[in-house]
Amino acid sequence: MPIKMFDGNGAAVEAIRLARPGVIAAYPITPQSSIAEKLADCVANGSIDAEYIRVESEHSAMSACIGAQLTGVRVATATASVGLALMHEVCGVASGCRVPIVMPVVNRSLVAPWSLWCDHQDTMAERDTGWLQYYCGTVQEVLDLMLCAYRISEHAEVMTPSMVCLDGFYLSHSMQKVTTPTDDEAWDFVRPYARKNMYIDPEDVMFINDLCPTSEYTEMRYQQKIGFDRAAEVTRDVFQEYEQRFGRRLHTVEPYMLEDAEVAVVTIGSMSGTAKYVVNELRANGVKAGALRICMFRPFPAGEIMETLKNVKVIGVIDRSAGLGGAGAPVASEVKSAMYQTDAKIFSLIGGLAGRDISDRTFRQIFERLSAVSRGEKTDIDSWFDLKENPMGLREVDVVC
Amino acid sequence: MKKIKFYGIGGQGAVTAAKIFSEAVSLYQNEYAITVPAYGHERRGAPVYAHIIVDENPVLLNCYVYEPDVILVMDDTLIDKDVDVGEGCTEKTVLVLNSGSKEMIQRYKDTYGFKRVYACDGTTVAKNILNMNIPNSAMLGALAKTGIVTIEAMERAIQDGFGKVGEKNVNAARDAYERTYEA
Amino acid sequence: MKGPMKRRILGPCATVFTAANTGSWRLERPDVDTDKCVHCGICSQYCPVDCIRVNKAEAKIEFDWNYCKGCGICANECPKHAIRLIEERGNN
Amino acid sequence: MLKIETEARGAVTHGVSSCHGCGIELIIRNVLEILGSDTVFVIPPGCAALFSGTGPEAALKVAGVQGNLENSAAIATGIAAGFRHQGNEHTVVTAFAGDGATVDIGIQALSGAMERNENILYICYDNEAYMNTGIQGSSSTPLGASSTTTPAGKTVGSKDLMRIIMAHNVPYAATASVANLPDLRRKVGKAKCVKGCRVLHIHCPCPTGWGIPFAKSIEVAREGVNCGAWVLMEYEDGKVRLAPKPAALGEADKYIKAQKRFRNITAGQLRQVKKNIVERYRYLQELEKI
Repeated sequence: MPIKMFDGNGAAVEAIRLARPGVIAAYPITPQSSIAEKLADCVANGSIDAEYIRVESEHSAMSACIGAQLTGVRVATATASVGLALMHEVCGVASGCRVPIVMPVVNRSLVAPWSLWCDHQDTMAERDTGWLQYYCGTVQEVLDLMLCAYRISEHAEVMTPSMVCLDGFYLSHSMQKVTTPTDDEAWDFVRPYARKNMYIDPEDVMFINDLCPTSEYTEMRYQQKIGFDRAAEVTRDVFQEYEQRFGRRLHTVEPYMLEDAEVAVVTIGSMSGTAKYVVNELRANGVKAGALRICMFRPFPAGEIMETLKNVKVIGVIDRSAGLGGAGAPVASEVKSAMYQTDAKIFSLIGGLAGRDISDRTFRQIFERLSAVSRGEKTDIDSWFDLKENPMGLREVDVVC
Repeated sequence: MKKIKFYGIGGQGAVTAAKIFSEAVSLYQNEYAITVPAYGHERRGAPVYAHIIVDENPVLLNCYVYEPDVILVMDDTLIDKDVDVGEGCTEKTVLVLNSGSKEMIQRYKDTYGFKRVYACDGTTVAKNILNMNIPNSAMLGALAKTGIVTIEAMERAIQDGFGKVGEKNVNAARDAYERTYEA
Repeated sequence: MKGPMKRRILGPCATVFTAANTGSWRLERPDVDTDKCVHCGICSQYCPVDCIRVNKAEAKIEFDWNYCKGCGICANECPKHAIRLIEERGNN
Repeated sequence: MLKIETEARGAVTHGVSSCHGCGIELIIRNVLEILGSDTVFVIPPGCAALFSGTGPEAALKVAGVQGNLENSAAIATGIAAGFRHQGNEHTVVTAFAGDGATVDIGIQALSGAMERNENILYICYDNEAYMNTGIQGSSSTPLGASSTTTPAGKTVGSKDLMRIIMAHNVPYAATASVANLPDLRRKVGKAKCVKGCRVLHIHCPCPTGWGIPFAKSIEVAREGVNCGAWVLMEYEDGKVRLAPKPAALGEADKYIKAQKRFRNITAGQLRQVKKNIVERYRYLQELEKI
């Protein structure tokens, strides 16, 4: 299998190229722009045989993709941050109409304040829009998860779109070595697109997405819930097949040194490698530390998380989004609810917002605090980490009274 | 594991250089690398950074470089631009500096305490060979002088990365490599 | 040979072409004065529900009372003032 | 796929729950009769959404999708692209949207589609307010007209959609009126045969929203055309043509006074309305000469 250099955006484009979309509608936004650009390049140079629609907004990008895929072709788009927020309304149309679009989302914080850098608030804000969500740990995984997402989303009993989330800059612009399948191998795995549910065809008429009466809406949503239930099983099957074909193991959740761990962190996205690095370090020093990475966030793998974390007494769940007003940030709330029958101490730890680096040093500090709880020296630990002193006083100005 | 940081000014190709360097070690030296560029608004003329971590094994760390083993400075005027290129550096940190000025090189040593400095006037090399003021390929050649990557691996990655103008840039890298000296 | 097969469609879509009985909305109904009517067809052309037919053979105007809402556009548009609205009483 | 439970003469069911005397029914029937079955409809929420169907029940015999209020042009764009990729350039992909979904919230998507010259037919039926949701004012609502969000009468005039369209240099655009169906049908037929982005702007009174008797909706529309409040025109290959031309512009008083929505119009506003009508007509006449 060829080894190539890609940054995360390049890997997403490579996966899209391998899946042979017929229509591409994309709007550039930092840090996704190079996806929109490279897709345009691919169409211009003939490596993708598709109609490229230079849409005027993300809202139109998703709208055009829905229209196009309903005619029976695979589509491609990508977005980030406020672009995803602008798409929000139509994301619900894609999922509700069971249009299995696969979309890379380059994670970037939402405004305000304005920021160009990575956090997960953009996709976390979409967690209940009826899309499957996978969070990549490496550039290799961007390619792998994108390819798998086509199979999972388009499965006849799933028929639910996917967001493949990659951290802005940490993955989108990080050049890494990637093993890729050949075009034929990938095509044999992804398979041609086939319309399996609703479609727009002048010769076989139906009218899609008309007003749904109250007497049917609940059932339509329940259908989606069943799609999610199946997606959890189908994801495992597809990951297994992927491993058999290409030799790379993918995870819905990835436990790391958890068997005998006394303290553990739960991570999501690109920070996860750094967590493992620090776990290795701590293990070398005799600390029983572990880590769990969540890759599949929707459907949420509550059972597996419960199973892998059941022996850990102190757990810090790290969210790269603030979860304002919530009982813990999004990932932490989910983990807590998955673990409600255990007596583990679970802390919601918030940081890494807007590209603030989550370094090895940060993880060392987090593990120290978790260990302190484990030793009984502390009962609670700060929920926001790497916070500046005096955050309320960032702007102190003289005013005329 | 080696941690490297590139400093440059928007338009000099520092981020591209980081990606090419990653490719050189990953594809042509059988190692692994991650690069994390720190972007701001895309502007020519503003300082830019890139963080690179290289290892024989797949790199787990995915964060910035705080204690660099090697730093590459694409433009010696950065010292006057409120950029602390000495941040996190120790006596062991190797500096690769694009400068043709002995005074400037001395200022870098005095200001930040670098003990090992590789210098090369990459800008002049770029002007002579590429006929333009983009010193990134030349400075990648200079970086090879430190031994962190072979010049052969770097040349192959430059050839891939620069496409049609690959050969010219390879020449710039080779020329700069040969001119680079330990100051 | 494949026979007819049931297939489940997930999500919202309309697949049965049908009609509401909008005739039940009628409070008034058009009544044609056959002496004045010249069978020009303008009433039919401007009927929003498309429920008027000009039967030239029998020289009469036919309404589909299942759908006529009694809006009165036919009466208003008739160049010969051959249609008037009369009070609706029961069916037909 | 489509199961015919109740037959209809055309592609539109006879029993649709649009209001008494609503002109949209006429427009949609005539449009589909000209376009034929090789047509796909994109309908946003609004009065026209009654033709999307409800639950399992469809009101049209053509394939379609109900979009959101602002993305009709974008969905149509995607459908056309999907067809084109599969070698189908013959199906007429038609967006059928109201004034709110066009000149207000949908103008961005429409502008994008016009700029890219997407191969779609965009039809705006203009009843000059958000009628379906209870007569809220839109940017098509005329000066002096009351709506539930301009209860005292609108203090500014309406957007000139045709001039916005013309600024995009589309290959074909036209206005039409529900009061002149032969002309409307001719323009739909012309638009059908043009490749690229075609836009039809069709005037259509709302008896409820305008405060006119159901029976008079065609008559009032005709008055609008006669006085120049609604100008019938075509824009083709960069040329403007007023067609069909009224013999002479009538006075707007009759048109305005027939409608209860103008009950709060001031004398000054009425003068302004009449002045605007005359000036816009003269302007269009000048354009026609270019």
